[in-house]
Amino acid sequence: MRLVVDKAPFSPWESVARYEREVVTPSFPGKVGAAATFVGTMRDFNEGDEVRGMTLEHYPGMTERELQRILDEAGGRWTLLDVLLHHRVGELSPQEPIVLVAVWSAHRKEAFEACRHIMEALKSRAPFWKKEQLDGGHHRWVEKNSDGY
Amino acid sequence: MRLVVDKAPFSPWESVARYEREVVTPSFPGKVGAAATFVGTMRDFNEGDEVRGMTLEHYPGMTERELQRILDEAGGRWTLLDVLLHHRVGELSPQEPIVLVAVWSAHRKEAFEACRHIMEALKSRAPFWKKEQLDGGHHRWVEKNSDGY
Amino acid sequence: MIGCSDAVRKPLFEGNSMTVKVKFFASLKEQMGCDGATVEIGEVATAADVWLQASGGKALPPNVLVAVNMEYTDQNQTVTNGDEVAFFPPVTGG
Amino acid sequence: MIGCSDAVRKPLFEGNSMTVKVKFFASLKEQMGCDGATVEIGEVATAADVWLQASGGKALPPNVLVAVNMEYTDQNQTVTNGDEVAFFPPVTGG
Repeated sequence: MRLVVDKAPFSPWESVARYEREVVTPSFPGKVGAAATFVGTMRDFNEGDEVRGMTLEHYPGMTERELQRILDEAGGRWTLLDVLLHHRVGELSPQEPIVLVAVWSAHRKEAFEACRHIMEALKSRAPFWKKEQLDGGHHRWVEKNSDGY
Repeated sequence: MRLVVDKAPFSPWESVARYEREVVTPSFPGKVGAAATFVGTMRDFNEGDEVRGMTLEHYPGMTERELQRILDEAGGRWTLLDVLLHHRVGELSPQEPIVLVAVWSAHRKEAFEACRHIMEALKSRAPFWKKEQLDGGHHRWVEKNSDGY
Repeated sequence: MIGCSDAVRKPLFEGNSMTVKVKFFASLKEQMGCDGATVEIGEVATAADVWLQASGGKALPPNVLVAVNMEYTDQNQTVTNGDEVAFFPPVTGG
Repeated sequence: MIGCSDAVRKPLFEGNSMTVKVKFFASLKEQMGCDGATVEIGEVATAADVWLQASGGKALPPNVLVAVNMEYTDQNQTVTNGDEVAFFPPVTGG
């Protein structure tokens, strides 16, 4: 299980490939049947407005605790082999990845369900806040996340 | 939209990264908010037996038609930006990827739902058949896929 | 192979005949002993008739799937001269 | 910032007092004018009391989330000397 909250830009598909190759496959050789992943990326539009950039604020300490709890809950509810979760904070530009969730399991049902559940739990519970930079130096806080179901 | 049915081993995360970089992002700059993927990998066990290798048979022509139909149906049901589907045929060894489904959309709900739907439709409708090589030169045809929901 | 090829050369129907291409896949291919054949059959025939002709009179196993011209259908579909009729077990890809 | 710091230096409660650390995040931080403060408050206090003290008597906005020692809770939870009490708007990560 790996959980990263970091300011640096990252390449989600490279992260998944590397973690799978270096950690998941060696830990469970021949046992991995399914991997489900989700990558959330910054768009250049929201609520009808062009968005120039984004600041992602978080609550250091609580964010990691809450994410860990979400992963532990998923591990208790589904039979999983491994999970990788990576979330950006700080200053982001459009097209940059914000979040990656990758779940490995023996069978597809578990990977699909756990991956989506982790994302929805993260969206509703993990203390992150998005501030959007709009045209003309304006900014606004995103007030709530869209529905995921 | 890209659909590949091929004998050659492939690296799913590299395929996703390359397709996203070369096709999806340039086609929809700043519009991609979500990517959901699934990778199915060959295990070395099934139904309590060790599996040494696998032969994936298909119905050339019909397989591609049925996969195309599944993708078209998903595109009609959800608002998607792009889909990549890659399925191995021929001789496989444990730990090799069998199938990749990657779906890009503006919002996560669509990507999650379409990705899982495409996988389940593929499992129930696309004409592929797995033959497992067991110990001592025995082989057996997989009789049916496990439930995905 | 030979059993399969033998069967297809004996039209069971009188009158005008047509030709359809038959395909078997996976375990069914192994059971039939061939991957398919060209069948000559009476002008009015269903997929089930084609099966009987191609299999030399064996009963169609209950879980066998049927496709005509690469589209799923059922054994009662009528076939036309030149059609490709495929029989195969439940699919197990992914 | 100054308004925030002023408020925290005036205990509203009589008797024994305790000290809690207050944190504000995101839009609430901007509205409050500071990212938090150390608050001296009467010994028996809830998160809502801490809010009142730290905000200088402002009403707690209805959608504000409350965490004590980095665990979600509600405004009625009693706080203990040394606790960290955080107030923030609905989360919008992912």
